[in-house]
Amino acid sequence: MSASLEPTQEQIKDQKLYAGMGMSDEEFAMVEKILGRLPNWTETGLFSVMWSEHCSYKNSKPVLRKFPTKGPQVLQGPGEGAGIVDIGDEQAVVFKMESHNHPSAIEPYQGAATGVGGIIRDVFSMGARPIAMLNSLRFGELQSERGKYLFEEVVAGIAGYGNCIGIPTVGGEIQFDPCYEGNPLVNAMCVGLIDHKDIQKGIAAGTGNTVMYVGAKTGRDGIHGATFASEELSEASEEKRPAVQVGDPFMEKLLLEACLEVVKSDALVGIQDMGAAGLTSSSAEMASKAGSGVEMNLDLVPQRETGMTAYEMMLSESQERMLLVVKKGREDEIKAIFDKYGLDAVAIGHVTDDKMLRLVHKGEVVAEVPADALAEDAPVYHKPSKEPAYFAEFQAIENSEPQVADYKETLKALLQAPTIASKEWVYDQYDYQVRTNTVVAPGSDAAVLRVRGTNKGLAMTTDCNSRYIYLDPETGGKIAVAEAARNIVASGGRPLAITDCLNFGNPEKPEIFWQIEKSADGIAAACNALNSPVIGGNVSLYNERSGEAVYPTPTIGMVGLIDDLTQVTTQQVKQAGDVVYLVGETFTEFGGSELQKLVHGKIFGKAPRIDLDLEAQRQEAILTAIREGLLQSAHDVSEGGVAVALAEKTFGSDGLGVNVTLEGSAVTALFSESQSRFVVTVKEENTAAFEKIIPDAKKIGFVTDDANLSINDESGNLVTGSVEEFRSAWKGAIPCLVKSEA
Amino acid sequence: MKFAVLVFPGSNCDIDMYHAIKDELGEEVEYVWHDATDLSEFDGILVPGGFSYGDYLRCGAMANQSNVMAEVKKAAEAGKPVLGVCNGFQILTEAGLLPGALLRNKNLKFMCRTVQLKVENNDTLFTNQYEAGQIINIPIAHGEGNYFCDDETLAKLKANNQIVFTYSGDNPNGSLEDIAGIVNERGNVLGMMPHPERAVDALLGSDDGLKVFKSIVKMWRESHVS
Amino acid sequence: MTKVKIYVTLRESVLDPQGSAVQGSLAKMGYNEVEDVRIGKYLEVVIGDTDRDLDVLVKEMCEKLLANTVIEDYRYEVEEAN
Amino acid sequence: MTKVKIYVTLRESVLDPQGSAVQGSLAKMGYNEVEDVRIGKYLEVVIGDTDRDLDVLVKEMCEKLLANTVIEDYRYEVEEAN
Ligand SMILES: Nc1ncnc2c1ncn2[C@@H]1O[C@H](COP(=O)(O)OP(=O)(O)O)[C@@H](O)[C@H]1O
Ligand SMILES: [Mg+2]
Repeated sequence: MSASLEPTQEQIKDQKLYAGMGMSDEEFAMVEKILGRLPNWTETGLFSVMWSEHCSYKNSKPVLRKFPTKGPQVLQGPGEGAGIVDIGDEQAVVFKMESHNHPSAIEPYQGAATGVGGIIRDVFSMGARPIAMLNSLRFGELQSERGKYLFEEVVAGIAGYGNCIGIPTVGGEIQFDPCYEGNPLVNAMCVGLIDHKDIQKGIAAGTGNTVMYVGAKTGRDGIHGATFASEELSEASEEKRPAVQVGDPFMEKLLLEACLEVVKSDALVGIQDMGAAGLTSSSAEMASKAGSGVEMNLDLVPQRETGMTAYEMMLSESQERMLLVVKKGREDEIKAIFDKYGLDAVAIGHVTDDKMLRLVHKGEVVAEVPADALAEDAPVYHKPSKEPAYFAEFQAIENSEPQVADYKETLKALLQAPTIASKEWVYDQYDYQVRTNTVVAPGSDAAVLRVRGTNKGLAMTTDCNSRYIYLDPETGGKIAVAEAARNIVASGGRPLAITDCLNFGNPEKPEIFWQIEKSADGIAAACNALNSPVIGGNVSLYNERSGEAVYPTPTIGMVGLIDDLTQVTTQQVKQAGDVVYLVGETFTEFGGSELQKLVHGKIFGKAPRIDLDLEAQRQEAILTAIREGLLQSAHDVSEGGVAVALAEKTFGSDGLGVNVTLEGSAVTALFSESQSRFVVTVKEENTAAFEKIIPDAKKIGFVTDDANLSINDESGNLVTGSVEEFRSAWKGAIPCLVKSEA
Repeated sequence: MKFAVLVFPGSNCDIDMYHAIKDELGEEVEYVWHDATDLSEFDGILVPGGFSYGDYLRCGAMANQSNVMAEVKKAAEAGKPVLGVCNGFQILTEAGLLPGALLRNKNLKFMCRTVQLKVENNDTLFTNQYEAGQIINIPIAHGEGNYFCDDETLAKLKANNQIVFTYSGDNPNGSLEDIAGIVNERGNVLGMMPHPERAVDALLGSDDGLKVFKSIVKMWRESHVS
Repeated sequence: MTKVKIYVTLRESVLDPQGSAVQGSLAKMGYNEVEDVRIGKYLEVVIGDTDRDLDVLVKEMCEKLLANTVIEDYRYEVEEAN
Repeated sequence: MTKVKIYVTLRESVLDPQGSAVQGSLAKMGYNEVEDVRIGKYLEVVIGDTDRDLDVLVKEMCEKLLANTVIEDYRYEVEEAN
């Protein structure tokens, strides 16, 4: 639509045209009051995207306030492109996770690819060199053609973008459940490394300084993407979806290298990526953070298509673009750097002192609104919250053991459950080694990267068992953080901090809002107990298809520090004769477990209990044992219980097996998903020292050289088979489901 | 010995190559941007992996149009060692410095894993530190590593012992005759899909690739004792 | 036996990173007269004896597999083969 | 302004894994009458005012960049644009 055909201010109000942009009557009235007049079409667009849930967190802010965000290690908490944590030697790690759920539901390859591209920009906009990618994915159970297509294409899109840009994808997690069939979740996490002195901020400071646009040209793609992300999916939403954005990883690689050169220049004042709400959010936020204003001449914006209106340019979410503020008079230095990479770098405006975002197009002022109003003054809603009926019902159900006829076949079936099965089919497509720092590749608890030039390592993981969270959001929230930390600790790292991606259904439904609140309470409690503040994250609400919400899925991304690379520990058993220990108590806990799902086809009851003090104590003890060089291998016990953990420990260890004897009722001993447990192996000569650190660790058996998995109880054998038999079941499950060779 | 690591827009294993030479081999090395017009100061040319020009159109096609490629051809003619790995191999075939072409993997997927290679010819500038027939572990990471050439070319490759590495056991990408790496007729240009520069440190899983670089240095030393 | 030629192209408002990169390379090679490059797919499909209506068949295959209609358009030409 | 349509196809002797895979998928979807699929590229190149001979120009671009004649053939059609 050309500008002259745009509705008038009166039409926008009288015909409530703002509603089509996702704005409520009250919100429109607020805008009118802020401006002291009616907004025009472009201005209405600016407010509607900036006040969308995706950009303003208007529904989730009260919940996010629950999270601890401070700690001596935190250099930058939530609020910038990504959070930053100190790792000593004047170095820091920068990381963040973000969702791209709705775009991926529409166009899985490009949706996932642009999700990866977006989170990478968040990290390098801080001045950091991205060093690793992780992801957290949710799909239906790979039964339908559409479900398989979404899974295959999302993985291909993540691989396509990450491999091309040359950042290793080193880990992640995937769960499969029918609730994600129509609304898959695609969360991508990027981890970067930075020297303290290079830390950048997204600020538009210094009146008269120049605003520069760099990177790809602006097209009509993704207009109103942020608004689209803030609504439920339905057949109708497919109609009004924005033009799909196509990722250009090659362009972003150039942009990344150029920006990392630019941040070394003292001509740079501020830098921010154009993510959701593109030019609007970057300019308004940079001005608002600096307490300044910005004026831009849209005629100067590099454009891919002809005849774009101010509205279209401001709301476009074309990818691979950044906004810079540069000291006046030094634009050419900056331009020269981008020139080297063949990129556009154009001065499109300047910083003002009047705190306004002012847009000029074809010689006319087409929008003039307070930057703070866009970036800061969105209304905050305290949504009503109500405990759903199912919760009390589930809490009333006593824990009991599912019926199991054949332990061995059950173990095999669990190993074939897609959520537990080997994800090699997935990570085989990711270049997890590029830049040659990957010490522990996908396939162990956490991935580990060395910090080149030091003896330090970084352990990283993503985790979230949404079934527990559905059954009991507060307990489940605690478990999600604790599990992430267990994976870090089992790898030899000390948790530093977390990022999160809060994926939920429609917050306007009180039962959903209750899930959000309760799981945030759980996450906050675990962060406090485990000294891992939240340094950033993302909220993705309205994950519903035709009124059915996904399970509450607040995924956790955690990074830990390994002081000395000799302490890196992996889950696989190492040597015959080593003693196998089980650390932690096992209870009859099957609510939300893989076994319950397998046997009953559904989940119900209570989530496993978790005692955060005990959890913290135990993680500290495991870490101490690792640091003293006592553990040959360590693996946390998660989905599928001890039997699955033991089997996983034998996979990938040439010719080794384990022979153990467990206590208590067989089904519980094998498959319960009680929390705060680890299975570790210790050299015979170190057992005394180990038992001093963890006196209540139970010696359950030995690593053998017969390549068999043998699990017994007092009364006899429960499971015996060759490691290969279990391994092939575990490894073949996903290739078999997608019916494509690995 | 002084190495050049070429950097094209979109190269991303340049840093791996650089550190393999500098940290593990202990030789001199510099990055050289694709616009460079003189490589005469370098004794060896390394064309690294990655996604030059995004792998758009055809892997290596646009990189082959860079200024520096004319210099690479000169270096090859002068008998200097030229090593192309992964995307580097693709670029060298596009440049006509090596015969054949690299098609998409037979399963159409990008693949990242460690594979076993057999050293078919250990009498080259690049492999003299290996045993004949030695099996080594080297990572691959590519989507287009399926080596193809016509029958006539293949016969020549065989007759001249130009097939240097083959996949041992599983052939991951469907390449002709399990070919993983070949040299030119003169023997001073090697192209290979697997990444020796990723296998130079046992901490990251394997150091079997280091000997490729050691071989180059040994030959250079021997021909430069004066 | 019939040969069908199918052209799959990116929709107009969809970014074509490949095309732009190729145009950039051509310009560097001195072909400055090249103003735009768009890259799509060209498929040759040979169809044997069939009871189905050819147009229905080809359209179905395009919509279901050969083109991604979220971002791509397609068209085709039928050519009688030997 | 002239629009040139360029078709780049794999030589007949070169195997086309992508084409085979697509044919396999079509067969699985029930399109058993499809006997062969070959996948190539289709480029639309817009050329502005130029002194050079169009055919020479296009051939040069194809030989140098757009096609790899070791494995690919190309052909093109010139279409006058507005
Ligand atoms: N989407 C993915 N991308 C990369 N690696 C993955 C992905 N999903 C799982 N993995 C890897 O597979 C291994 C097992 O994953 P998971 O079962 O989630 O481990 P855990 O239960 O210890 O968290 C891990 O090394 C993990 O990083
Ligand atoms: Mg684990």
